[in-house]
Amino acid sequence: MAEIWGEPAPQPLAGNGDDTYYLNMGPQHPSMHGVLRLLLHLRGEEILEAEPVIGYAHRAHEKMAENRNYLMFLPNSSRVDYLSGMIYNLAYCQAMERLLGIEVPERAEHIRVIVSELNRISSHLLWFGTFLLDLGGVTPFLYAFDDREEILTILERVTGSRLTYSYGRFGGVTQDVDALFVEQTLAFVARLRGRMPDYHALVSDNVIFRHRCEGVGLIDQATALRYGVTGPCLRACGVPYDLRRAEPYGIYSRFDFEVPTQPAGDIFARYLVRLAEMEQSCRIIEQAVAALPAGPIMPEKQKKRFKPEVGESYFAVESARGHFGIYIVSDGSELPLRLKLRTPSFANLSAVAAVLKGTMIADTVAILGSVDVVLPEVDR
Amino acid sequence: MLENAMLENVRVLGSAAWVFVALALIGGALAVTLPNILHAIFSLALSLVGVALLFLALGSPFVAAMQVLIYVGGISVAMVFAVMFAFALREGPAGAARRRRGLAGAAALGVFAALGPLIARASWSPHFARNDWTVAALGRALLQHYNVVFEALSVVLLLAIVGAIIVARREPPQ
Amino acid sequence: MTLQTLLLVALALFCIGLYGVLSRRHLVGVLVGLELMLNAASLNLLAFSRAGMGDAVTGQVIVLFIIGLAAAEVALALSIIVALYRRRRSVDIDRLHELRG
Amino acid sequence: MTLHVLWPNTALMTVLAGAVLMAYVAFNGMLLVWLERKVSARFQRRLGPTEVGWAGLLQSAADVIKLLAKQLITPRHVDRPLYHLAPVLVFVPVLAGISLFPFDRHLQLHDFNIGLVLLFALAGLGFLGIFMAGWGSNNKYALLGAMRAVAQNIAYEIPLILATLPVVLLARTMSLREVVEAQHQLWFIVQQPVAFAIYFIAAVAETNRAPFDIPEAESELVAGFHTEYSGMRFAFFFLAEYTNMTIVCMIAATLFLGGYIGPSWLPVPGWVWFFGKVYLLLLVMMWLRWTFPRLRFDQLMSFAWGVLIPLAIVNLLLTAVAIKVWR
Amino acid sequence: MSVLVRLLRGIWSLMLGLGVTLKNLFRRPVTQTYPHQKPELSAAFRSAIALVNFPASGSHDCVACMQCVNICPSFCIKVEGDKPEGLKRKRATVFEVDYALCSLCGLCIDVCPTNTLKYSKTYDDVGYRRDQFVYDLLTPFRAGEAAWRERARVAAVEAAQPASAGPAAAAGEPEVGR
Repeated sequence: MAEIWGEPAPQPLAGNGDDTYYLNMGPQHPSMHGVLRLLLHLRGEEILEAEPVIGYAHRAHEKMAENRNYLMFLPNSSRVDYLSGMIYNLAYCQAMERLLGIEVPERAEHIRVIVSELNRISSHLLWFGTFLLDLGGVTPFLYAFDDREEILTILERVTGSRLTYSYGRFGGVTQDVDALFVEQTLAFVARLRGRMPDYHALVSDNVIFRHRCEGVGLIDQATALRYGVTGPCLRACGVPYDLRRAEPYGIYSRFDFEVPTQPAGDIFARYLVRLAEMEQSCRIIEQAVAALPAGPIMPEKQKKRFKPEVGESYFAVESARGHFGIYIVSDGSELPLRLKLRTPSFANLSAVAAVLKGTMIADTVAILGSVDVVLPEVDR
Repeated sequence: MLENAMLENVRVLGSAAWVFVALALIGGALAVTLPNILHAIFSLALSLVGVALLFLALGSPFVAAMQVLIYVGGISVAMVFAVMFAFALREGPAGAARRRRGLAGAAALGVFAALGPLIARASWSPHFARNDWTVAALGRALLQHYNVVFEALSVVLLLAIVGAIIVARREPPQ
Repeated sequence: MTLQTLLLVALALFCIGLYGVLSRRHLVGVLVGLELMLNAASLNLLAFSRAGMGDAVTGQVIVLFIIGLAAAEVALALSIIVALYRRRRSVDIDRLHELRG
Repeated sequence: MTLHVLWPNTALMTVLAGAVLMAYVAFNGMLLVWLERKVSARFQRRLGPTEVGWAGLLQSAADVIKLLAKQLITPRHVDRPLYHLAPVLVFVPVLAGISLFPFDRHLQLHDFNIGLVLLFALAGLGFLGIFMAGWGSNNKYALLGAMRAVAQNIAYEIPLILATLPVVLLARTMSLREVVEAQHQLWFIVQQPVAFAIYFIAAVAETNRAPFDIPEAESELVAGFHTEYSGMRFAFFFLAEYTNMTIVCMIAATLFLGGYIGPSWLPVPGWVWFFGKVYLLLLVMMWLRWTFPRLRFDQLMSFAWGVLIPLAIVNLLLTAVAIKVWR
Repeated sequence: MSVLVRLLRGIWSLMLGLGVTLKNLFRRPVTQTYPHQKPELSAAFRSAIALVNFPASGSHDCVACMQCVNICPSFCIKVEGDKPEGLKRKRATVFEVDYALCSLCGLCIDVCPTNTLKYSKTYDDVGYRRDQFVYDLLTPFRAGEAAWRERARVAAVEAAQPASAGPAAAAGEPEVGR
């Protein structure tokens, strides 16, 4: 600490001559969501300044893409954000389909929507649990994981994997779904709806929880827009921006769903938005399941090698955390010239750093948890 | 009194009390000599516990409990609390204080040398084993006989709290 | 242990406290010494009370008053020390002396 | 002429009683750890320990063996005397505290006429140990944890004591046994439900249990003041914590729930009633812990000063007036 | 008064929470006691890749085309092959997977021209060293390799003679499709 800040400190606890001191929170800390390091300048418990230090989970995904052919980047895509790996995986496929001009069969499109929304719910459930864990509530965490387990089981049956699904392929998906999948999915939707009253009684209405959340970690609309905050965090500031509605991709324009927003911009607003989003995802799933057509899951003619024309493509999807964009530049070879990922957590985390000032250590943990950053996604 | 010489040898405490005496004195000695001020405060607490045990042995468990509750649990904790957040912990260079230490030691020894023989030589007229107090008696004394003092003390405490808050409050940044 | 020994013990404690008050440069150190002296006084009072000098309750009552007053004294002293430290960046008696005026 | 010493009569008795108490404290700690795991698991629809012994009953014993076998690590940067002393200093007052209770009508080491005050005085001693641990560890999380612990304990000790005073007024004694004896007709919880509620909440806070587990909030301060401790030293803190829980529940059982008194027509010994009540209260504490999220530090403080203490004072005044009117 | 109402409301909300946990206290635990209770694997379960044993030919059908080696994002597959005498296609002599590196993306299975790669179903492999996870996929086929080669040679010779049956006998129709 001392050497970083250029101050000799023979007694590490003696402070800085005044009654302030620095606390190095992370990269190894129970609530830093991976390996974030927060450099906190504190007076007592009050934060005078907070500086996030990132990069501890940097895996050079973008550089790896430049050294592999287009197909070989597929497994990477679901590892950028391992909590909504399906959405990221399919986003990459869709970006490539746009670049290559491949048509996706109807059935595959519907399957993609269903698994994406399931993945979104599982990501939100995990967030719900870990956020409560940050606030010191352990039991909701396990209830949420119990529900999430159902999703993982459903997805495992179809994709063979529980977290990092390499389920998408350029033009479709690898495995077809069956009647049991449909049955299980609908059963899960019903189960989740049945669990919601419990969650509300245990968490949303809890007076302690409310006190920890309401009016804390305020990100106002202007700040959010300036930092490029997206996803539930932006919608919690009253901006109804959801890529599924704003720039519909895939077949999302066919579904009837709402974009939940909250005006307050505090932790509780973000919490409510995510809970409402789970319900909306359930609605989308029901509609997609009802409209699931028969047919192939991959195009008739499958190519083995992909060589896009010289050009570029940008494709953005609404991930569980916000606006996830993939920008691909092709020089006509089998390898992308450049592949850039626009990850929502990075922008969201930047905004967090701006609002941490003046809060307390306990709030820091709550705010960070409420924003739902996935550090490997920030570092990429 | 006639039997002075005899009475002086009457024991007020059992020999087990020497342990408490040792605790009080060693703790005290450490409290004034340890260079680290936090160590000094913890030694003070040790000494206070020793004194409290002496109180207990002297047949005043209520006072002993209060000593532990307020002195050890309150005052020394407050000292530690203040030191932890605000102060440069170690004292200045040791050499600078040597002369002062010498003088202080001389003064303390002088006082002891002056008063010790007096105590040793003075004749007391103790008549012992009066164990006729209860907590109720103590409370009655506090609230009836010493009522004014008691109330004054509570006012002093209140003023001390208010004063402490005013003095120690951080000036709002301008 | 006789009353006399107990009084000597209290005197020893008092002198230790006195030494602390005089030798310490750290303001809190001075406070520590003061507390020791107060305790020596309390010990004396209880010893006398025990020995039947005055009634059994008075000595205890006065010790209770001492404890209460010590609490007030320490609270004020500490707050003053904190304030001094904030202003002067020091708790060294000598330096505070030099800085006077 | 020796003045009577307030300990058990002979040295042998003292040693024996101490050994029995030590054994009870250790056994109780192990039992509570097992219970906590099992209960939390069932609240969360898990199984908890199942492997060692029947229903995992020996799991705690296995853990003790593990902790005993662990290397005692002393980090290089710690303040050694404080670091080593702290676990003992936290543990001793707790051990002394548990020796004061009347477990049954004739099962008490010594009935002090100010037993209640002694209990609170001993609780005050524990702060210093926590402070020593926090400072001695030379770790900012530990220091923050110690700060929080002491501030919280001082703040909640006030409502804790204020909530016990109405009982003292009603029973007209501070001796724990006489308080129990005063409850033969009616447990004081019936007369003093508000005091009991305040006492229990403050007691949960005193023992640093969720939702008041701010000093060791693992998501904020890693482990608070015992972050740097491992092995048997950590076990001492752990044991002290669980024994502390037991003590506050014992106080609650003694003051409000009639201690060893149960329905007289049942042929059940008093100590069974006593421990039954204590462990029931402990279960409630576990239930609270596994249901609620944690408060924030300033909210915790304002809850103590803004809600509990005024409520306790009003309750005390009303009780005093009521006693004056009816007696 | 509003303070009191808020206090009571807060207490009531806490009671509701306690009710939820109490309800769950009496419900059946959902834990799978893993070593005693083995998980049911789905048909799609992905573990380390393995070679399909085609019943028709009694062996795998890796032709050492190197497509899986080239597509593997983790570069964890090592294949070598030779050309058995009398046969047109190559035949794998080395097929190793470093499972510690594998990301289970399934691209190798996608590209395999003879569909001789599949996922295995072992989920509980453990080891103390990384090199313990370098799997030799040819191990189960070593014993039958000489016999297979002999059969294939005979079949090829027969195929060369116009009167005999088709060449399919040697290769065998893959029957483990995906």
